[in-house]
Order: sequence, then C-alpha cells, then structure tokens
Amino acid sequence: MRICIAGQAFDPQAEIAAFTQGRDDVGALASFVGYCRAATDGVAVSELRIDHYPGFTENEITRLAEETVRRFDCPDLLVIHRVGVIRPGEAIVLVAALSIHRASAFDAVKVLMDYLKTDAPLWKKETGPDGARWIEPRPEDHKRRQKAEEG
Amino acid sequence: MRICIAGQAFDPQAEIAAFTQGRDDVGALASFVGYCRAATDGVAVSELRIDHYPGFTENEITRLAEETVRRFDCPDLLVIHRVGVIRPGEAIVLVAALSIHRASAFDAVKVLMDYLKTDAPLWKKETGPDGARWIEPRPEDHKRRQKAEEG
Amino acid sequence: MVRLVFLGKFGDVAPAGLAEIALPGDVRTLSDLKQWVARQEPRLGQAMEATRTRLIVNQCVAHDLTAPVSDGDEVAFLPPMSGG
Amino acid sequence: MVRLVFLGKFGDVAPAGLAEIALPGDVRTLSDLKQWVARQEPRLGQAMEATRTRLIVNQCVAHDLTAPVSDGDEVAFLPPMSGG
Repeated sequence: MRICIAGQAFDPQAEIAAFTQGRDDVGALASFVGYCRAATDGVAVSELRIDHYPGFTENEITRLAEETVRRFDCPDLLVIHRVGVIRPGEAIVLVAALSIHRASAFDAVKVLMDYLKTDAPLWKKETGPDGARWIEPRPEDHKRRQKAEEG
Repeated sequence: MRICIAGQAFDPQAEIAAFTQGRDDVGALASFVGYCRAATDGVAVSELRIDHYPGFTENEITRLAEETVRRFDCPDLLVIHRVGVIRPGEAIVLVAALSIHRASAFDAVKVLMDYLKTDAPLWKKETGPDGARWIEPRPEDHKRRQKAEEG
Repeated sequence: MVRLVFLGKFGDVAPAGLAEIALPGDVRTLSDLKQWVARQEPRLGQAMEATRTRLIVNQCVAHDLTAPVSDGDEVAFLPPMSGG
Repeated sequence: MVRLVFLGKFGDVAPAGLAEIALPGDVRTLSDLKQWVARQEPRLGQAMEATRTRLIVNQCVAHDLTAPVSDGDEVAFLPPMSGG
C-alpha cells in the first residue's frame, strides 16, 4: 500500500505503471484519476488550492485506505492526493487498486473515492473570474458516503 | 472514442496517457486493466490465447462502446483488447472512460467490462500443466451482465 | 463457394477442408448448413450440440436459421464468448 | 504555549498572532478555547458558528469539548472537508 500527499504535479500513468510493475499475481487493476477542470459548471477555473493538515491528513487517508483493503480483500492500493496550488489539466487525486478479481478492484476504488470526498482532511479553494471560494461536500457526496458504508 | 484489437502486447498506462492528453475539459478518468495472471485458482498458466473474428469483433465491440457512451453520457472511451498469444503479466484488456463526473466514468467502465465478458466475440484458451482448455463465461458473468442491463 | 469460419473451441475440431466449400445441393438454409457441417465432422457436430452456437452470416448475426445460404456467403460458427 | 492550526476557510480569517498563544488563565477545556478564539477574532467565531467545526488535539480527533487543554498542546480547527 502506498499513500502519498504530493506537493507537486505528478504523472498518474507513470505512478500506476510503477505500482503495477512485476505484479503478475493479480489480474485486475481499477483506477480513478480526478483532474482539475478548466471550468466548473461552465465557470472558468484559473486555480485550485488544496489545504491539508500535515501528519493528520496522511494518517487519516492511510486509515481510510486500510479499511478499504480489509473490506474488499484487496491485495494492494495506491493513493496520491495533490495539495497546494493546482492548475487546470493537472491531476488532483489518483486511487488505484490491484486485486484478483475485477469486482473487488472496482469496489475498492469507488468506495475509497467516496471516503476521500467526505472524510479526508483536505480543503479545496477554487479561484475563478468572481474570486475565490471554498468548496464544501455536496449533499450527494454525503449520501454516496453513507451508501458506501452500508453497501 | 478509440477501439483497438491488439495483436501485440501493449502498454496500458502509455495508452491511457495518450488518450487523456490535452483533455482539461473533463474531470474524471476511470479505467480498468485486466492482466494475464501467472495462475488461475492456484493452477499455473503458461499461456493464454484469445481468438477473434476479424471485422466482426471490432464492429461488435464498437457497438457495445457506443451504447455505453450514449447511456452514461460519457464524452470519451478507450477500449483495447489483446488477441493472439498472451503471456503472464501482459495486459489482456483496457477500458478507460473520460467524463465530467466520477460516477458516470466509473459506471461506463464497469458496465462495458460486463458487456465485454459476455458479448464481445472473443474466445479464451488457457494452457496450464494439465493442457489447454477453452474458457466459457461463468454464470456470475451473465448475472452481472443482466444487472448492468437493468441498472 | 461458401467460406466457413469456426471460432474458439469449434476451430480446434474443424478440418481445414471446411474453410471453403462448394455449396452442397441439399443445403438451402443455415439450418441445413449446420447439419451438413455436423455430418462432415462429427466432433464438430458434438461440440455444437454441447453448447450454445450462434451463426454469423456476412458479419451479421443470424437470428433465424431458416434464412437461406447463398454462393459467396461467409458463415461463421460461434461458441459462447469469453472476452474481457 | 499552545499551537493553534486553522484549516481551510478558517485559515483565511485567522490572524497570524493566533498561531501560537500563551494559554489564557480562564481556558481550561476545548470548549473554553473555542470561545476564547471566537472572542479574539469575531470573523473566525462567525465562520465556526456557520458550519460544522471539528477540533483535533495533538493529531487526534476530539469527540468531547469538555476535555482539558494543556500547555504544549496543538489544537487544530477543521471546517467540513472537501477532498477527492
């Protein structure tokens, strides 16, 4: 398992390639990459800033990842989350899961993404033409988190 | 949309990198890669061979991918499927979806993988210590396909 | 001539001589053709009996085995698929 | 001394002078500390009032605001998270 809080831009595909290197024991790799879009709901985004709480953020994401590994019997997991100033087109978050079967790899990535949205100690601030605003989880994120917990 | 039947080994992460290049209009990339395992249920696999029906296979996979794009309003989709002789550790199938939101990207990849398992004109033959055997879809693959259709 | 394509496990038991055939006089429909093929190579007939077999004519799925076969057609015999 | 950390939107309105403070005599619990902070900077008080605020003491989530604050502690104030 590798958990990384990245202060600089990272190359998601290169990270996944390194993560899967030499693993011919597992048949399934599911992954998700969230990118900084050039516009949100039609409004241009010039910059995204993500705050974190050093130490606590890493520990909390590790705890969420360990929970996911246990729950889905997932042999290996990779999580990289950008912090700091992020430009449109750059990757914000990467979650990848290696597993024997595709269902558990998919579920691990999906549920961990749901956890990250609501439970990871990270704070997003978007700057657009009308200034900056802090993003808060939407009600549907909490609902999805709830469902992930129950599912 | 790019659909490719690959007769030679391909690099899934390099293909995904090329697919996402310059797309700062979409925020979500979900992907799945199925690899040839060194063993299936504890039995060593020395070789996997996948037969296809040239022309028909490409057309059917394109049809399944187009259906997925329509259904999930998914801006872009990449499908690469190996045919021929595949060695342990090599990628068999890659499905990647770019979308505005993560839910539709996830769903597109998951459902298209379900379709491919049961509806893509491809035939797998595994060679192990006890000789070669043709793989047929398991009942759970059909159930999953059914669920994908209904969901 | 009619081109015959045998995929997956059918390919293992199909003799090379069946790849291209002169349309036999008593073969009018897809159903006739399937039975004729089974008579030529009983192992192929058994393999088709033992599983769900789909026929593809000129790259299109045949839903009706009473459809005619004509000279110049390509007919493919497909066992259940196992992609992904 | 007590170290105070203000995350996300709280960081925007927290004055630099609150990063490290001598523990005020009337602050015994986390609840006392939160109220004291709100008095020092009313905009911070309003921001904390307007949303769900979680306190983290020495990297551990504080479930009970009646827990004591001691010299040497690090207390972080967290607005709702928005990762992923």
